[in-house]
Parts: sequence; C-alpha cells; structure tokens
Amino acid sequence: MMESQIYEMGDIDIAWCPGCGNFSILKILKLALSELGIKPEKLVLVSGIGQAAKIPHYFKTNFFNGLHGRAIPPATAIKAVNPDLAVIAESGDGDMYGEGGNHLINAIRRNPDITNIVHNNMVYGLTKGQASPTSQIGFKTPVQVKGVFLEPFNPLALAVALDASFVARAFSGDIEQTKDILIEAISHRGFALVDIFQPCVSFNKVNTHKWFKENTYYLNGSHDSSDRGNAFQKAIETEKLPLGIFYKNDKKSTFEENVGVYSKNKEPLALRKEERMKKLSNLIKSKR
Amino acid sequence: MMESQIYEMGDIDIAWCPGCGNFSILKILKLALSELGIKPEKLVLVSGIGQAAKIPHYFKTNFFNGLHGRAIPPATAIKAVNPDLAVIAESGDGDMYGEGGNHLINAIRRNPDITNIVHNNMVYGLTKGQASPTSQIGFKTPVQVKGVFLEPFNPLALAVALDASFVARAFSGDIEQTKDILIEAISHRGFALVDIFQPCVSFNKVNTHKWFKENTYYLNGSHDSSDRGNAFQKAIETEKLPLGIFYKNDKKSTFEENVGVYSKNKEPLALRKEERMKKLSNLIKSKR
Amino acid sequence: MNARRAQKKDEVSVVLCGEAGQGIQTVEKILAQCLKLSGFHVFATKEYMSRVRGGSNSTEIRISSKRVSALLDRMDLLIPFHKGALKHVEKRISADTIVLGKRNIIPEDFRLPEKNHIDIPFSKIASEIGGKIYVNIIAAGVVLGTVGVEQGFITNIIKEFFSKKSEDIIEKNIEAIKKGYEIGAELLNSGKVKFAISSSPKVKDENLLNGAEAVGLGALAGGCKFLSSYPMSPSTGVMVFLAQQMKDFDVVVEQAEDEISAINMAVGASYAGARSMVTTSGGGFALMIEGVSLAGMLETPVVIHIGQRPGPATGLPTRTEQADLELALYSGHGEFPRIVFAPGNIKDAFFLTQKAFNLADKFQIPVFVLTDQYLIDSFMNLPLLDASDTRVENYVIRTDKGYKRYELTKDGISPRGIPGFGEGLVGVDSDEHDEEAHITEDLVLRKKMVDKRLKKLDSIRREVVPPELVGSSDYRILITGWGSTYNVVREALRELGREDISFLHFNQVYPLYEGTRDYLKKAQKNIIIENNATSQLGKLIKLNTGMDIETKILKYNGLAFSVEEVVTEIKKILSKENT
Amino acid sequence: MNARRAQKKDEVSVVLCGEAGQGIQTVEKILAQCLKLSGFHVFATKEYMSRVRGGSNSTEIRISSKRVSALLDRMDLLIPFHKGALKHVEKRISADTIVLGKRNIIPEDFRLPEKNHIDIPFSKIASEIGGKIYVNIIAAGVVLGTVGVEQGFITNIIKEFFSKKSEDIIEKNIEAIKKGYEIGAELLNSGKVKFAISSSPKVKDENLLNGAEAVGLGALAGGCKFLSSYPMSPSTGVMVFLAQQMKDFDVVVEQAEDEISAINMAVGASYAGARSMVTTSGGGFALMIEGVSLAGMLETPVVIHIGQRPGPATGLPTRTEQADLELALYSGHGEFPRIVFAPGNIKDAFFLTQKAFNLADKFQIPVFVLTDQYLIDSFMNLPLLDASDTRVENYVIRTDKGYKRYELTKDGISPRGIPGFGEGLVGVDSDEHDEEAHITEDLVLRKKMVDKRLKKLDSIRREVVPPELVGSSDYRILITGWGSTYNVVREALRELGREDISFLHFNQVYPLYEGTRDYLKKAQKNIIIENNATSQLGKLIKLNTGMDIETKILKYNGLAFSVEEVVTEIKKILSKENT
Ligand SMILES: Cc1ncc(C[n+]2csc(CCOP(=O)(O)OP(=O)(O)O)c2C)c(N)n1
Ligand SMILES: Cc1ncc(C[n+]2csc(CCOP(=O)(O)OP(=O)(O)O)c2C)c(N)n1
Ligand code: SF4
Ligand code: SF4
Ligand SMILES: [Mg+2]
Ligand SMILES: [Mg+2]
Repeated sequence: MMESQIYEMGDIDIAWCPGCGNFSILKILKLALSELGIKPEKLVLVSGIGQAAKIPHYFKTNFFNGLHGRAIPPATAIKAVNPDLAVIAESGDGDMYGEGGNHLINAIRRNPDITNIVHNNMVYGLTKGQASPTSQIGFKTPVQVKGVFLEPFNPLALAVALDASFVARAFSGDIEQTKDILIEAISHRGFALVDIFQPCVSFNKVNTHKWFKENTYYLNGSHDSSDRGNAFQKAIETEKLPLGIFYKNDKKSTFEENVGVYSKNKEPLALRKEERMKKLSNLIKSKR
Repeated sequence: MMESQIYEMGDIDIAWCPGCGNFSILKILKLALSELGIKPEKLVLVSGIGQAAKIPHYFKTNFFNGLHGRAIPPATAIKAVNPDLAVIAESGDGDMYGEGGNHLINAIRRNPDITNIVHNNMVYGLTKGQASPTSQIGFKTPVQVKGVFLEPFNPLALAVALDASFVARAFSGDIEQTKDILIEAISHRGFALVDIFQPCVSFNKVNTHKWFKENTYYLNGSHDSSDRGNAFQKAIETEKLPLGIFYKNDKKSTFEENVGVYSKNKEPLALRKEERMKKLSNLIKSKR
Repeated sequence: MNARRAQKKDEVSVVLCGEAGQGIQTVEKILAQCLKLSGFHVFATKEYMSRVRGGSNSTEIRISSKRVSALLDRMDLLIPFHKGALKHVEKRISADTIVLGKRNIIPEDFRLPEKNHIDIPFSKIASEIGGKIYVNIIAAGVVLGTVGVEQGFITNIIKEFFSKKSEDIIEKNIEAIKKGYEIGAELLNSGKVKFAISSSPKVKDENLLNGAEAVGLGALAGGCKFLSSYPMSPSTGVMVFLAQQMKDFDVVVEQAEDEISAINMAVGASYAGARSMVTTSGGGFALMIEGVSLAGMLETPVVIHIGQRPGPATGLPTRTEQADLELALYSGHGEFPRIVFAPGNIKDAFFLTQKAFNLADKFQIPVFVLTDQYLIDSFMNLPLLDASDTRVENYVIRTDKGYKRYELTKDGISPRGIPGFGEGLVGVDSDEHDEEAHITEDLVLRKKMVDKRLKKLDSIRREVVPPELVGSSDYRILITGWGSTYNVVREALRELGREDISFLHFNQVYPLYEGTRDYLKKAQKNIIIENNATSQLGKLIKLNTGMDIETKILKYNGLAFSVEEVVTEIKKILSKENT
Repeated sequence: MNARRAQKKDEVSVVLCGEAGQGIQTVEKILAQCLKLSGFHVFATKEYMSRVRGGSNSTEIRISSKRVSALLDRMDLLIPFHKGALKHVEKRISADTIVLGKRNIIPEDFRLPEKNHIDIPFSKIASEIGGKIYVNIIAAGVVLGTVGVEQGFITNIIKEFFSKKSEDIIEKNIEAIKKGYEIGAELLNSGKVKFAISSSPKVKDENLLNGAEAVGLGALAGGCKFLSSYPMSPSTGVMVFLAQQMKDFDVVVEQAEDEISAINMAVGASYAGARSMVTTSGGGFALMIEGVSLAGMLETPVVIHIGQRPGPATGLPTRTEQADLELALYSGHGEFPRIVFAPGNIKDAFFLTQKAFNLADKFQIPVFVLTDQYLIDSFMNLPLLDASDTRVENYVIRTDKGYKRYELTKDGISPRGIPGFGEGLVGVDSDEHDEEAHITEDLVLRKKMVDKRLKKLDSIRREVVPPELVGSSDYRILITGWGSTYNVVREALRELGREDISFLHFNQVYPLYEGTRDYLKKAQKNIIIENNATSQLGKLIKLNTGMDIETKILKYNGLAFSVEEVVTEIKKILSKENT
C-alpha cells in the first residue's frame, strides 16, 4: 500500500466551499487509489466541467479536464489506446446525467474498463443552483421557480436496465464504506458506475448531510449483486435510498478487448512503434 | 371512425424499398389515427432523419421533419405551446436511440403527452447499413467488420427504469395488434414509447420478417402492466422477445400540465392573444 | 493607470473587494438601489472568479451627480473584505484611493500611506450587532453615509430587501446599516472624505437594470412565449429573469437537458406559433450550430442570445470577451441569411432584443443578440423604458386549404402559417424541399430554394440599424467598435475632450451597414476597438468595405476595457502619430 | 451544353442510368477495374439520390487513351436501366449520343432519332441466362466490347469480383459479361460505334482509387491510429475504408453514439498519444464545434475530414457542394489557430491527409481536410502512390519529472508529452490554465496563453502549401478555385485552348498563401469558381488581400461542375468582356 500523500498537490487553493462533500470524495479517492497502489504516472483523471469536475486540479496525476458533459468519450478513448493506464471519469450529476446522458448510455454498452464516479449533489453547483437531473420533485431554484416537476433521473436503475457491469451508490459522508466501494469499482474489470451522494452546502439546502444520513441505508450482506431483477428493485426504492454495490456482471468483455488491436499484441496502441511503410505500400499496390 | 383515406397523399413516389416494414407501419398508423378520429389539421408528425423519418412525406398532415436524432425536443415544445394538437414523434432506432438518446431519457422525465414511435430495424438504413444501437451482437456491417460487440440498447428496460408512463413493443408485420397498441399509446395521456420491430430488407438480413415472427411472442392477458418490476423482467427477456404493452403508469402528470401556462387558461399558448403592454409597463416600473 | 484624479468630488468610485460568498453582491444590490432611490446616478459592475466561495472578486460602484455608465480603474474608496483584496486591485490603487477597514486587512508587505487609510473596525461592530455576516451591511451603510444619502430611505429599503427574513434579522440589518451610515456621515462631515454629490429627483423614477434584465424585458416586449436553455454563465440571468416572470406572463421557461435540445425545442415551439428564444454562451452555442442551420432551412424564426465570455473551450467562465462574433456570423452548415445585433448598452439591449423577435418573425430567420458578461452583469440607472415604444408585429397568417409553407414569392418570404390555425396543413422540412415542404431531389427547384432563402437578405439589408456616430461628424480620427464597449469609449472621448475624434458604434453588426465605408473613408485615421485578440469586427469590416483598420485597441485578458485604459491607448496612438 | 462533339473517338463517355438498387454501382466498379487493367484511362463519377431503392441515379464512365479526371456533360453512350432514365439525363443527350437498350425503355413522348438508338434486348438475354439481375453485367460486357478491351481479362476480374458468391452465380456472371461483350464487339466491328481507344501497359500498374480511399490511405500514411465517427453521407466511406484495414493496420475504428462523442473521443485518444481523426459532413460537423474549440484550447492534435454536401440542415445528403468552408474556418468559440486543406484531386487527397496528421501533431492544433461528395465518390486511375514519399514525423517527447504541458516557449509550441510515457505527469485543461494545465484566474497569464496559442500561426504560415498555377504564368485572365474543381477547370482550360487564361488552385485554403494578392494583381481580370452560392473562398481572399473577385462562376444545385459548363461560363464572361 502506497501513501496517499503521493497524490497531494501541496499548498494549493481549492475552489470548493468549506464544508462541501467534494473534499471527502477527494480524500477518499486518494485513499482508495493508494490502497490499490496505482501510481500517479499510471493514472488519468478525466473530468468535465462543474464543481466536482475540478477534482483533477487537486490531484497530482495525469489529467484531462475536458468539456461539460464530455468526460466519458475521452476516457473511453484514452483507455482504448493505452490500457496500461487506470482511467477514471469523474464529474457532477449535471455533467454526467444531464449534458452527458447519451455518453453514459453508450459507455455502459461499450463497457470500457474505466471507473465512472459521479458527485451527485442533486444540483448544478458551479452555475449557482439550478436543478440537476437528480434534483428531487419540488426542489425550488431561481429557474425552477415552482419547484422541480420532472421525474428525477435514476442512474442506478438505468445502469441496471442496460446491464452495466458494475453499479454502486455511495455517500461522501461515509469514508470507509465509500473507500471500499471505490476500491471494488476501480478493481472491477469493465465499466463501473459509482454514484456518490454529496451534500452541496451552498445550493442544496434540502439534501443535506443530515438528509442523506437519514434517508439512506446500506444493502446488507444478503443482497445478491449478480441478480439483475433484484438489483433493479433496489434501484427503484425511494422510501429510503440503498447504498452499496447494487449490481455486478463479471461476464462481460471490455471495449479494449473487443476493439481488436490487442488480440495479438498487448503493447498499448499509443506507445506502439508500428512499421507501416511496407504494409502501406502493399495496400496501395492492392488498389489497382 | 374516419376513413384512413383522409391521410393519403395520392400518387406519390415513396422512397422506401419494396418489401420494407415501413410500409406497414405507415398503413397501421393511418388506420390507428383514423380510428381515433384525429383530423390531419389537428395532428403534427415530427420526425428526424433516416428511412423511417421520411414518414411525414407520405402522410397528409402537419409535419416537422427536423434533424437526425432531434425529433423529441421539437415535439415536446409543439405540444407545450399547443396541447390541442396530437403530436407524434417518429423515427428510426438510430435516430431515437443513437443520436437522440439523451432526448429520450429526458422526454421520459418530462412526460409530455406525445407518442414516440420508433421503427426498430436494428440497423442504419438510410446511410446504408451500419450498426444501430439495437443491432444484435455479431451483426456484421462494412463498419462493424468483425460484427457488433456492443451490448444492444434495450429501450424498453430503459423506459421502465426511468418510470416512463407508457412502454410498448410491436411488430410491423402484425397489423391488428400493432394498430391496437398504437391506439392505446396515442390515447394514453403522457409520454408513450412504442418500439416497433421493422424488417429492413436491404440491410438487415439477420432480423428478417421471419426472424421477428419466430423470436417474438405477445404478452398475455395475465401480464400486469402496472407492475414495474414485472415489466422490467419482461423487458430484459432475450430468449424470445415479448410484444405488447409492458408498462403503464397513469398517475403521472404531463409536461403541459406542469409548465404553468394552462393552469388558468386552457387556450393553446401559441394561439393566445395576450395583452402584454400593461403588464410590461408595470414590470418595467417595478424595476426601479 | 489613474488618468483622472479624485478632485472631481461630484462623483465617486467605490470598490468592494472580497471573497466569493462574503456577500459583496448583496451590498452591490442594496447600494445601487438606495443610491438610485436617493436620486444619485449609479453604475455598478463586477468581475469575479468561477467559484462559489473564496478567491477574490470585486465590484465597482460609481455614484455621481451626472449619468455614469462605464467601468473606471479609479478607486476613490476601497473597502477590502479579505486579506487578498489589496493585492487583487493593487494596480488600481492611486495616491487618492482611501481604504476603509481595519489595519490588519492590509497585508504587512503592502505600503499604504497613513493618509490613505481610514480605520473602521467592521468586524468588531458586526460582532456587537450579532455576527460577522453584518460586516457587508455596515460597509454599505458607510458608503451611503459618505455620499450623503438621506437616512430616511435606507430603513425601508433594508426592510424590503430582507422581507423574507425574520423580524430579528431585519432589525439587526437595520442596526448594522445605521451604524455604518453614522460612520460614513461622520467621515463626510469631518472632511475626511470630500464628496459633494448632488441628487436629482428625476433619477428616483428611473429604471435600475442590468443587461440580463434588459434582454429579458426585451424578450417579453418582443412577444417571447417560450424559452428553452441550459444554464451557462454569463447567460443564465436571462433564463432566470424570464422564469421569475412566469407567474405574470404567459411564457414557458424550460431548462433543457442540453443545448441541442434547447435550440431544437425553441425551433419546434416557433414552428407551432410561439415566439421563442434560447440564451447561452460560446460553448453552449457551439452545440446549437446544427440547430441554427435547421432554423435557416426550415425558415422558422428563433432568437438566440449569446452572452459572450472568453474561450476557447471552457476558458474563463465568469469573465468577459467579444470573441464569438465570427462563430455567430458563420454558424450553421450551408448558406442562409441571419441578423446579428450587439447592443451597446442596457437600453439598446432592451430595444434590440424586442426588435430581434419582430425581425425573426418577419424574415423567418435566426436572429442573434450578442452581449457579454460585462454588459450582462452591469447595473445602472436609465430613463424609464417605454413599453409603448415596442410592438409585437404579427406575421403569422391563418392558412387556407391549399396552403404551401414554402411558396415561391418575389422577395423570398413565404406567408407563414402554423399548425392548427386555419384550414391548411403546415409542413417544414430540413431536407431540401418543394413548396409544400416535401423532400425533393429536383435540382432545378433546389437552386430556386437556395435563391429564395438568400434573397431575403435584400429585404433584411433594407432594415439595418445604422451605427451611431458619437461625436462630431467632422472627425479626423474615427474609432470603431461594437457591443458593450459603447459607454466606455464614449466616456473616454469625453475625457480626452478632442473634437477631432469620433466614435462609430455598431449595434447591428450583420448585415453590416452599407454606409460603413463612407464613415471610414472620411477619417484620416481609423482605429478599431474590440474586446478580443483578432479583431473580428475589423475582419467583417474589411470583408464588407475592403478597408483594413490597422490600428487596433484589443483586450483579451478577460476583463472589460476601463475608461482610463481607452484614454491611455488612444493617447499612445496619438503620440505615435505625432512622432 | 455539348461543347465537344464525339468526333474524337479516342475517348468515350458512357453513362449508365437507373434506379437505386439496380446495381449500377456494381457495373461501375467492374467496368472501372476491367478498363484500367486493360490499360485504358478511366474516370467514373456518379450522382445519386438519398434513397436505397428507386429514383434515378447515373454514373458516368470516361474511357480514354489519355488521362481523364473530370465530369463531362457529354454522353457518347447512354445505357438506361429504367424508364425514367432518358428524362433524368435529358439535357445531356446530344445528336451524337447513342442509346443502348430495348426500344420500350425510351418513353413514348421522347423524340430520339433512329440512328441514335441501338436495340439491345438486355432483359431478354438476362432472362435466358438466369434472371433480370444479369442485365447490368451484360451492359458492362457491351461497354467493354465497344471499346475493344481484350477479352481474356474479363473472366478473371469477374471471378475475383464475385469470389464470395457460389460457383453457379460466378458462371452465370461470366456468361452474361461474355454475351454483352460479343454484342459490344460486334457494334465496334460493324462500325456502329466508332471508338479507337488505345491502351497503354503503364496504366495497368496504376492505382484505381476514389476520394474516400485516398483520404483513408492518407490517414494510414499519416500514422492514424484512432478514428471515431458517426455515419454520415458522403463521409462514411473513409470510416468504412479504415474499418476494412483494421486486420492489417493497428487502428481503432469506432462508431460513436453521436458526433459529439466522436470528436471528444478523438481528442482523448490524441491526448493519450494515438494520432486520431474524425470523418463527417456539415451537419455532423456542426455538432463537433465545441470539440474543435476543445482541441484548440487543449492544444491537442486532431484531423477532421469533412465531406461536404449541400445544406442547410439535412439539405441534399448525397449531393455535392463547397459550402462548409466558412463553417470550418470559424468553427469553435474563442480564438485559436487551425489549418484547412482542400485537396483538388485524388492524389492530393492522399498526400494532404497524411500531411494533416504531421501538421496537427507539429502545431498541436485541429487540421481540416475538406472534400466533397464529388471527390469522394469519383474513381480514377492515377500513377501509383508512393508510400515512401510519406513520413510519420514524431513530435511526442518522453517526459521528465518536472514536465509542464503548456510551457511558455518562444514560438508558442510546448513540447508535447503523453501520459504513461516518461517520468512526468501530463495534464490538459479546457479552462484557461497555467503552464502545468491547472485552472487559473491569473489574467496576466491568460493573455500570455492566448498569445502563445495564436503565435503558432506564425510558424504555421511558414509552411503553407502554395496554390498551383495551371497554365502560363503570363496570364491575362486568372480563374481562382479550390478543392474538387481542380480537374474540371483544368480540362476546361485545355478545351478552351487560350494561352491568356490560367487557373490558380488552392489545395490549402487557410492560412491563405501570402503571395495570393500578387497572383491576382497580375491578372487583368479575375474570375472565381466555386461550388456554392456565396463565394466563400472569394470572401476569404477579399479578407486576406483586400481584393474583391467580382466575376463569379457559382453552382449550387447539388451537382459538380462539368467541363462543358465551365467552358460555357468562361466563354460567356469573355464575350461580355468583348462587348
Ligand atoms: C456546453 C456547456 N454548457 C453549460 C456549461 C455551464 N456549466 C458549467 S458546470 C455546469 C453544471 C454543473 O453541475 P454539475 O455537473 O452537477 O456539477 P457541480 O457543480 O454540481 O459539481 C454547467 C451547466 C458549460 N460549461 N458547457
Ligand atoms: C447529425 C447527423 N448525423 C448523421 C446523419 C446521417 N444519418 C442520416 S439517417 C442516419 C441513420 C439512419 O438510421 P435510423 O435512424 O435507424 O433510420 P433508418 O434509416 O434505419 O430507418 C444517419 C446516421 C445525419 N443526417 N445527421
Ligand atoms: S457550490 Fe456546492 S458543490 Fe460546489 S463547492 Fe460549494 S458546496 Fe460544493
Ligand atoms: S433500406 Fe431498409 S429500412 Fe430503408 S426503406 Fe429499404 S428496407 Fe426499409
Ligand atoms: Mg451537481
Ligand atoms: Mg434503423
């Protein structure tokens, strides 16, 4: 086990609000990664835009801080051209479930071996408090003046419905459990979705730390995470929201395994020195 | 009951291939609408781009033939500003589930009172035979040279997962059953997804009329379409693919009901003559 | 930097600087309101970081006996709310700047003469009242005191402002502002600050608006019934404004799942007969570009408000720039007409936005309103807008049986019907289509349809809003600009006091006014001023007039031009001219 | 229209016209291959509707003793496969056009002199062989016979072409082509057609390529390892080509869920060190525009192939146009450098695409390759491309511990590392950032970073591919064009045979070649030719040179220019000149 210090940036200015759940997630992720012994040089953090998406700036590693809603496509591609890298796509709920909804669906279908961490604060933080796809019915904001009336987006049910290979939910307030879930998710071979409840102290006065504590519980040992129907039932529970690993499907092959370039040669495509000249000449000659 | 003749365009050149399942869907839709007595002037067909999406050109009614993947947003808006119109968003599987995936998710969340008909031929027809999101594993195309390896998109499971208000699957080969399903879908108050299996005789030599016949069966009378868990189990069946109405949730309010402009005044917003001058003056004055 | 000295005491520039979350924006609002209602002219503008807490943000409030409307570098009073404040505005501190606050808010390594510092124990007073949160209200009180606002007003405004809070909190805020006021008044009376700003009863009745509100009001005046957008700084304010009006006005305001949905919804709503708009910023607009082309092909009106901010990509989300002109001009694949407005001030933002709706409907095209963070976030008082100067011109017809949506007409404009209104059927099609909107591969018709769409430009050109010439028509030097630089350049020219320099300001940038070349030709020297790095208007002018304005004043660090900066830059150019 | 007569029998233009689904494309391929392998020069181009069955499509195949490479209106032989055919190509039928087929394929109301019709009972022969599907193979045989191809070849080619079919089907196809060949040979021998096309052994060894293949080969030559795209006519061919090569070349080809994903994947792959590209068309590209800006901000290379088609919106999906130049030029919010290539022919499509990859990597920018449906779908023989003329230049470094991705350097280009290669850490950021790619609100640094990115333009300008001057450098009249009009204009000029007219063709349109103005200045008269309605290159030239090319030859009905059309247009201009 490495020291999580290895990821520290030193004395930097963090743009998050004091008390924000993002701090815990940052800390937990560092703990999980160091426990897994993943070196900064072998890791790429990919994020979009939002408060959560600032996480790579507080993390000493390789990173790709792309566009709002678009963390998943570059993460998928990075893993495909260099499977030696551990790749984490991480952003907020607006980013991943709103703007990026179509990519989430298709990442599940592609099943790249990446981890998808979503800071779910049920609000748009960076743009100052509009509803996010996961905002609860009745949640009032300057735009949703009468309160949200759209059915909240259920990422877990969606992921189970599309037979995602790993589906979990965690809470930023629980260091140990969340760390364990992240360790499992990152170790998992295939696309792993981890939705993390995260209090936003500035713009979400409804779903607070206390609210999450009171409205969640952990799936117990008897939950069979290989049973899709069961996972679905848990995913649509609303009375209290279950935490833990809902669903796992270990039988799926990954995108990298399927793209074809690694069937004979395991060297990362990005680093491969290919001698094309001859093949190219032959190909040109064949076009006669 | 009106004559379905009312929707006929007369002697026109239809761009579909002889034998294509689209012809049946066109016919069935005309039958369903005439049975419902919906007049051409009160109907808007909204489509994207693709073979299926050409349907408004073979239909005498109002229509909005928009961009590939973008039928749902204009359909939602049209219904919102004029709820007196019956609005149908209709396109192919690539259009609705590929390019337009994010809009499908959010149409389910918004629940506008529109019908969403998807011609699911499991292939991109108009662009000449690439895989669509619903193409089956192993399906070979000029782009998917080794066959599709992405998990096929399951629209029904997704819709049930997001608690869509009406979820059904039909087959273009079955005129009567499909007509009945469409009648129910169009009559349903709220967003109704109808995925219609449709053979593409030119580019899908796997999922043929015969294949659909052999690999589908109808949900029987005992299926409880109000039970979400049950609907989910049916939606993820793959041995044989069920047809019929999987799920209905009648308790949801619609987008039009929620947007606020119809709470006091039922007149379509688009046709309303509003006297703004005074209100505007007052508002301006209040900004002091 | 400080071109002007604080001698002119009939005008004061107050700068508040603190962290995000310290409530500077509350103070800004209260001050602007109190001052305006007291009859002072006021202008408030801010620059802030893309974060919710911490960092360093500043707001400038100009208070004056005369109308004020532009950013100054000059700071007469500086109220720092955190330690980083002085460093943050360091370059703007002059020999006349007076810093109000405890000594310890001034960093040790900072050399500030004693005479430039007035010790006010904000925190201590706040604690006595009930907590640190009152610091900013006390500060507001101090400002009001130093400029001599009548005390009577203040209590009422505070009451209204905090009306949703508890009695106790309201009381404490009143106490806080009063405490501050006493301190300020005492500074004024004792001569420690030397302001003599006179108030005018006329100002009291004026509007106090920022750019976002002006665009929003313009949309309502233009008959907007549908707005679909996705939040994005700095454009969100327009969506928020309209959302707040939903109770009184018949308008649907929907937050879309993404910008693509937003524009496609807006085009759909418009097809069905509801005037519609989107509000976004560069990156969000980039996602709408296929939709712009759709509107062009469908000939379906839509108004697009772009609140510009610095790019590329995410860039600086809360900063200002004028670098999306070319993107708007050339957005959309294929060729079709459009109009681009770029209001120079708050009043124009109102009138041009409402005009945008009429023109979009008249010509059945996308119309752009380009603002930027500086304009959107700046407040000022201005003569009451007159709603009766606006009109929702109707261009929708009731259809007959044989209605053809794309009937070929002489001017390219086909009478526009909407579904469900009349006997006819209304189709629109993103493919090339025939007069009835059905898909066609008739290539003779294709050419006719392209010509039809482009022909509309002739009529559009006939209605171009001409640029405004500020200054004498007998100029030797002409400065050309567009959009939000209007008031800054105007004031800079007043400051320079040179009769031979005039300013040509474009409120409409496309189609470019036909007489532009004549204006430029008349000048011995042309200068262009733009808040971007590549002079995008300059290029458009060159394209349209063949004239290359080589002398450029460009700024692209994310901030707006200040008056002094423009003065300095012009002087530099003049001095080069003389050598 | 028919400027040239069919006297010159060393060259023949054959047009096949039928419905989609009747197999014209198969005939086209077989013919092109057989003819080229027989040593004839060949050029094949098609126009077709956006449908899978029905409608009316046509393919022109030029067969010649000399190199041919451009669309003609002239039809020496016309083989109609359906009743609509003659109507479809009506305007191109001349007194010398010979129609091959049953009388009943000619519509009753169509006046076609007996001498212009040769009766061939295609269907009947086909039925005898085994069914209607052999009609087109018989037709191919007829063409091969009329031009005197050696019979030996044909059998082998048919065998290879149908190698995946059953023995029986292969046999029947051979029988069909032979039957056709006999008919054709008899026409030739009997003098009913008077062709005397000579073959050259050199041609046999040449390449036979279409534009899509050339771009695909160029990508492989440029080191492309990753392509992510969404199908869209006419650009899909490039994706298909690369997908077919996946077994031999290390390249990931992924069909993305939408164009947004495609470009973001491509940028991601490139960040990680795999040269990447996307292929799309106008509407798909419109969705990539935020991604283009991302590449600009991240300074991450990406090659963007746009196969242009007529817009706006869906427009005419299978037709051709040159109307997305401005969209490419100004795509992306904010300001950053780029390069735009527009290959004039198949060879250039290969070399410029491979060059695009090197330049994208060298300057860390997006590089565009603009083609169009006409270029993409046209086949021709050309001297064997030489792979050894290409090189994958490496610009990626192994990083050290203190590596900074955006190190400020003199020329704005920072050494580029990739994650997992070296000791350093590699970050990229779409916000404005510091040298280590961390988000910054340091506005002094902001300006430096804008300057850094824009400064790269200086180096980019130094490597501009100059335009090619076709014709004498001593011209009086200069025609300027870009992209796929190259060969058509070239042949038109040859046809005109005027020494005082030259053609300036741009393979690289942006940055525009510095010496452009000099070329234009030298001409007494300038003419611009573009396949669009608003003269987009003309505007770019005006912007860069101040010179307005007022005489324009524009076409925007969805078809490419034909040689005759260009000749006619030039003549019209010349005759106006003389009056
Ligand atoms: C294309 C685009 N649209 C909109 C935005 C503005 N924007 C930035 S962050 C954000 C949402 C933030 O919400 P979320 O993803 O939940 O992250 P949080 O701040 O709550 O962590 C939005 C809408 C953008 N940067 N780009
Ligand atoms: C933005 C955009 N991308 C791509 C295309 C090209 N395109 C047209 S139809 C189509 C897919 C058609 O498949 P589907 O929606 O399943 O309809 P089908 O033809 O099978 O009925 C594509 C990719 C387009 N028109 N616009
Ligand atoms: S706004 Fe909310 S999510 Fe963002 S940093 Fe503050 S508390 Fe956290
Ligand atoms: S290509 Fe397929 S889907 Fe399209 S019309 Fe032909 S058979 Fe139908
Ligand atoms: Mg959030
Ligand atoms: Mg399909």
